[in-house]
Amino acid sequence: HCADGKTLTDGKLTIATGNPAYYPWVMDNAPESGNGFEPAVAYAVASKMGFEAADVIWVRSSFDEAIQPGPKSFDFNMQQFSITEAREKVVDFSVPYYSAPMAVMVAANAAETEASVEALRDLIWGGVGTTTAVPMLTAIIQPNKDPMLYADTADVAAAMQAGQIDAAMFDLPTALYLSAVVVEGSKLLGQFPADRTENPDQFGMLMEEGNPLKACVNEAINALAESGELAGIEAEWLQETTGVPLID
Amino acid sequence: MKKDDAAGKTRRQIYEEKLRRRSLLIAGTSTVFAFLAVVVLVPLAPGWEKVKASFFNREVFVETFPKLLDAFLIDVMIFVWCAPAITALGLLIALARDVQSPALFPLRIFGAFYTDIFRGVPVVLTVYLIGFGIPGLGLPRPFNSPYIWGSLALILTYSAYVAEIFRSGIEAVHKSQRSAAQSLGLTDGDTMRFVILPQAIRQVIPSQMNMFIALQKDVALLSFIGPVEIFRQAGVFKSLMANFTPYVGAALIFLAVTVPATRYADYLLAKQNKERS
Amino acid sequence: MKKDDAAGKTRRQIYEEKLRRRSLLIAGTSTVFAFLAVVVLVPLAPGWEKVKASFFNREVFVETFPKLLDAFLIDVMIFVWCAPAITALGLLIALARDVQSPALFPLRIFGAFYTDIFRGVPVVLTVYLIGFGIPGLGLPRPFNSPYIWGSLALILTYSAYVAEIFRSGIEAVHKSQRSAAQSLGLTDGDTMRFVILPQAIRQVIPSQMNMFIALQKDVALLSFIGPVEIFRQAGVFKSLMANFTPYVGAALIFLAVTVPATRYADYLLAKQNKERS
Amino acid sequence: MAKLSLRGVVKRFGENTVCDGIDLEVEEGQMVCLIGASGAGKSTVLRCVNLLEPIEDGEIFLDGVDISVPGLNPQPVRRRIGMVFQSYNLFPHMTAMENVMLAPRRVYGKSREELRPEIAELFTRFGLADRMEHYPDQLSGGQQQRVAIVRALAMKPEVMLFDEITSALDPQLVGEVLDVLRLLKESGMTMVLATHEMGFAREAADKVCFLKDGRILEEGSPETLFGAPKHPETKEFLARSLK
Amino acid sequence: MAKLSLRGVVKRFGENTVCDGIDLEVEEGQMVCLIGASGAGKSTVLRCVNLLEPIEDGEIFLDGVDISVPGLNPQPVRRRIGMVFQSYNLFPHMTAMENVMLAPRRVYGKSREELRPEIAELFTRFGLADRMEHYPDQLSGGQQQRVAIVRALAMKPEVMLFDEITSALDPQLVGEVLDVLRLLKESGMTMVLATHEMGFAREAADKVCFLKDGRILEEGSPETLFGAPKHPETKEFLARSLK
Ligand SMILES: Nc1ncnc2c1ncn2[C@@H]1O[C@H](COP(=O)(O)OP(=O)(O)OP(=O)(O)O)[C@@H](O)[C@H]1O
Ligand SMILES: Nc1ncnc2c1ncn2[C@@H]1O[C@H](COP(=O)(O)OP(=O)(O)OP(=O)(O)O)[C@@H](O)[C@H]1O
Ligand SMILES: [Mg+2]
Ligand SMILES: [Mg+2]
Repeated sequence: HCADGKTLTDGKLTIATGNPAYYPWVMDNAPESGNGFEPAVAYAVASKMGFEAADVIWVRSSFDEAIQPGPKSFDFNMQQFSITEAREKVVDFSVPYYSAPMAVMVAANAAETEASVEALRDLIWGGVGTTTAVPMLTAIIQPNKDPMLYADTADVAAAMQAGQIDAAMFDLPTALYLSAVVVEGSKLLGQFPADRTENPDQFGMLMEEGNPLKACVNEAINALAESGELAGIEAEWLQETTGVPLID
Repeated sequence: MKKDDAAGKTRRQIYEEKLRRRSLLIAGTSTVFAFLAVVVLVPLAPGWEKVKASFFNREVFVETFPKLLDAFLIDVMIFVWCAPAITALGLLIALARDVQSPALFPLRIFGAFYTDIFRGVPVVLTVYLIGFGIPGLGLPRPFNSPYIWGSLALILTYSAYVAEIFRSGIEAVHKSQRSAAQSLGLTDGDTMRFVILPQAIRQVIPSQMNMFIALQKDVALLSFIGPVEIFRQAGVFKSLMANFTPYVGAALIFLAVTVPATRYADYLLAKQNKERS
Repeated sequence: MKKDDAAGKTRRQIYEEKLRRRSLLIAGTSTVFAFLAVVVLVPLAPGWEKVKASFFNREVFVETFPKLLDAFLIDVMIFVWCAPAITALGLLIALARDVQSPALFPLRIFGAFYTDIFRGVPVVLTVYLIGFGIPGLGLPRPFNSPYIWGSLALILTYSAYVAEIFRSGIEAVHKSQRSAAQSLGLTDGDTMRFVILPQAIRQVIPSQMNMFIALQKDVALLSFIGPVEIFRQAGVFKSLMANFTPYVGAALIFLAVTVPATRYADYLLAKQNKERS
Repeated sequence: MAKLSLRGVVKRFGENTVCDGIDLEVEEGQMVCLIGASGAGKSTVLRCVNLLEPIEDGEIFLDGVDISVPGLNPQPVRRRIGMVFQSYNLFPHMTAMENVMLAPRRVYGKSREELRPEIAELFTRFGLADRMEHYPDQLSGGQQQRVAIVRALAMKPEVMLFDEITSALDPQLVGEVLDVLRLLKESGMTMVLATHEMGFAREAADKVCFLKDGRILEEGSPETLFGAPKHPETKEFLARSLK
Repeated sequence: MAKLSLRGVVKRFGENTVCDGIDLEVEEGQMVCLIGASGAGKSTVLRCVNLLEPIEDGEIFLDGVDISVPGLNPQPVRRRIGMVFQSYNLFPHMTAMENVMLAPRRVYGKSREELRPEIAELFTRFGLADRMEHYPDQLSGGQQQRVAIVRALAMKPEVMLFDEITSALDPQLVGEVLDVLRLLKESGMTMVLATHEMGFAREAADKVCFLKDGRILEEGSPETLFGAPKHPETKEFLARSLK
């Protein structure tokens, strides 16, 4: 097999996810169950690479641990890492396994805002500081007031609940989850078409720079994409993402 | 006049008892009122229900608390091995900065440099640089543990603070004490050890307590480089449940440790002061 | 013997010059050697290239540094309005804890409670609870700003530490000073203000410097509730570029502020001490 | 009516009874000297009179008013009673001049300018003219004690308590200071001294009290007490005292 | 050869020349008294001899060996020279007994048990038998100074420097302490005292030096110096000194 001798532990595939791993990407913070979009993709890729489900080992890692120099404790890391040029200089990414549109979520008090960039400019914006939502925000919306940036989605939600921000930008699945479950009275105003920026936000599996496994992983993902399996997994776990209006 | 033997109490004793009663009464009523004000008024705020649900959520608390306690053991462990190292290193640096002999001048310079750098750089950065940087140089598995290098980062940073406090204590001891010890023929080392340091240390205990309580809380920063201690655990639960109650749980655990620790240190200090006056 | 008028130097001056020269030499060579050791040895480590690329990356540094400087202004702003409030509140709490009159006993209790709670709870939690919790109660827009409530959280926490340091300074002033002031008919307030506090404050300056340097760095915690100050900005760059160099830039900015601040405080203290001895 | 009078004053430190029922009358303008061995309780008596120590039992009257009532505001009383300490207790962060000016400024609300000439004169009288702007640590022991005396005198008190104020002075200055005490007495000041200067006590005091273990064993005019002590302990103490 | 000799000793504090060329010879077993007004520099001379202050110029010889060589290790010298301070300088965190035992234990390596009987005896001789386990703050001024004397004597030094050690003592104890000094002298101890006890200086000293502004203006046997002072300043000082 193409993975022989290239994994951290022979015969095993070590996959890292976040701590915690977020809904709707991973269900119940339990990737071992295979429930959720990312575990489903992971197990599909693993089986394409010739690993039994029992041979997949899950570990946890923070963003910082994922990008630290030196040896890594995983073969690849899946936690909605956007592929960017800058990041690619330090670590390796697989080919994308998901293209995420960006969505705008607004608080109850801004629910009636017109879905146009001009109207959105006047709102107070928030976002998660470690995501590519930040450059998108500054590139597309160019808000009048400096946006507030937070450590994770829970903090953004809390700030919205406290009335400190009017709007926030997330990838669409996360935004759907937050507006439906977490932030009372909030609303999904719309999504940006994926081609709105030059580099559409695409999630890749993160690997140590020069990881020999890369080709093997890419091969597996490409195969899944061609066979339509990937689209099937997406439809199973992220089906609600269709039907959200576009913003222009 | 003389003691009133029937009542068995002097005028002063009667007065002091009255005062004590009155102040207890004031303390009691004012506490009750303040408490009532908070308990009655806060829930009237329009957002109270939401705040309660996201900060003081019973279910979340019950579910997460035992796991937070587990995670706290890691904090305790790290604290237990860092604290003595910090004290020792801090003391050494303080002594280096106090060296009298001009021949050992470089030591003073080194001490000043050390405290400047490690107090100046935020702990988080030291943790990143040492915790990721040094293992990144290519150390093999057991020696690149984030526990080792993260702890080292804490030790380096905190010993700089602790050294500064020791030094202020040393300088607060009056020069005449050094004269007296030296005139007895004690060496500089003995003078420091038996005369200056005991007085200096006694004086800085409250500040050092502050430092160690701060350390206990900064142990949480090690979570940046991997170890899942109580703070990271609370953060994980917060992210997962989009609820801040786990932080309240963590705060309670911290309070349960730090408050008795401070109280005890204060008590020791008061006892010492009383003994000597 | 008498002064050697030809050379114009006494035996002691000659000896001290010799010592100075020798110690400068030792300091110089040891510094050079230590420096060389680091510069030569570290790059020999197998992982050095990677560590260098991710911690000391020239391009990243040049690109991010100016923006970090911008973000630092927010830290400075927050510090500038928090520091006076912390000092004032800390002093008030310290005075409350030192109240002598038994009638004001409740104040002492309150002071003790206050320091216990706010020193015991980690700053981050106070920031979360007050920064999200209070605005969440339903305050309208200008009054629910994370700047206001986040600063309040810092002020509450740090004033507890500062109070504790003031108190240790007050207790270190010998009782006889209070006696002397009281015997002159000064009120308790004047005694505190003119006799005890000036001595206490002088003594605790190094510890307070420690606290304010720590505060300058903990301002970063406000980033948890939104404000994009230098730390969050560095974090954003870190994520974007998958590179830790922005943190090194942030550390340099901190060092550039904190080191001169500490040096200046030390200098003031030394000057004071010299004046009075 | 006596200016100052103590009745059955008891003071304890823990188990240790340091004043064990002190009765003492000081008439207006009188100079009373307390003598006795080290540890007899002389300093403690003075501290109690100045309300620096609450007393366990007994009463202290100033102009017939009980000033030892528990809960009484002590400041107005202390303003009327000056005290100089055995161990100077100067404020180390103030110059000599600031040490002296503090209390008149704060208590009587006088300005620095108003006070300076009269205080400078006091300093000159005590040979400290060129030490006014020095800090206590820059002064020798004798200089420090003289500043402390000036500080107390600047408050113009009605009663002065002196606790072995000449202990750290050289003989030349002892003479000078004792001269000042004589002048003060002539001007009608009421004074209580704890002193070891037997010669001075004998010559200038109106009354001498011999303390032992917290009690006044014997009191009387200096002639009787020094000339014909009744109590055997007084005899022994005086015999063993030099000069 | 003189036990202790000072040649042209100069000591400055900043601009202020406190010792301005002191020449002094102290023979083995002699008792030399330094007298002079407050601020004359008596304490400073003693501190220089004990190497607590580096001197600007001049030399100090102990048994003919120059002990003021810059860079010399001062500890062995200080062990041979005991000193008692004007302001006691007891260690506040140690009991009286611990204060006294510290130096013999550390310097001579003796054990507590070894030392206790002889030190207890010293305490008893100074009337401190029941104060051995007290902390300095719990002792009166006189008690503190006596502990300080015991502390210095416990080191069995060859030369003793006393800096106004009787300042804080009551007359009874002054006599007792001066008796001890006499005994010490009989046992052959070399001593230098800064003192205000003119009576004692006259009676017991072998040589008296009158200091003014950092110079020895006049020195000689007590008979000549007190009886027929040559220098007008000495005359004036003695005239103004009491007793
Ligand atoms: N704060 C205190 N706590 C406990 N004991 C004390 C305190 N102050 C004084 N004493 C004790 O009380 C006794 C009397 O002390 P006091 O200072 O009044 O004596 P004194 O007559 O002034 O002696 P001296 O001439 O040495 O100054 C002493 O035995 C002393 O140890
Ligand atoms: N560390 C110092 N710095 C500056 N000046 C000092 C210092 N120590 C002493 N002096 C000054 O030196 C002079 C001599 O002081 P010294 O203590 O030797 O006098 P003294 O003769 O012992 O006086 P006294 O009888 O009052 O103790 C004084 O004017 C004093 O102000
Ligand atoms: Mg006394
Ligand atoms: Mg002196």
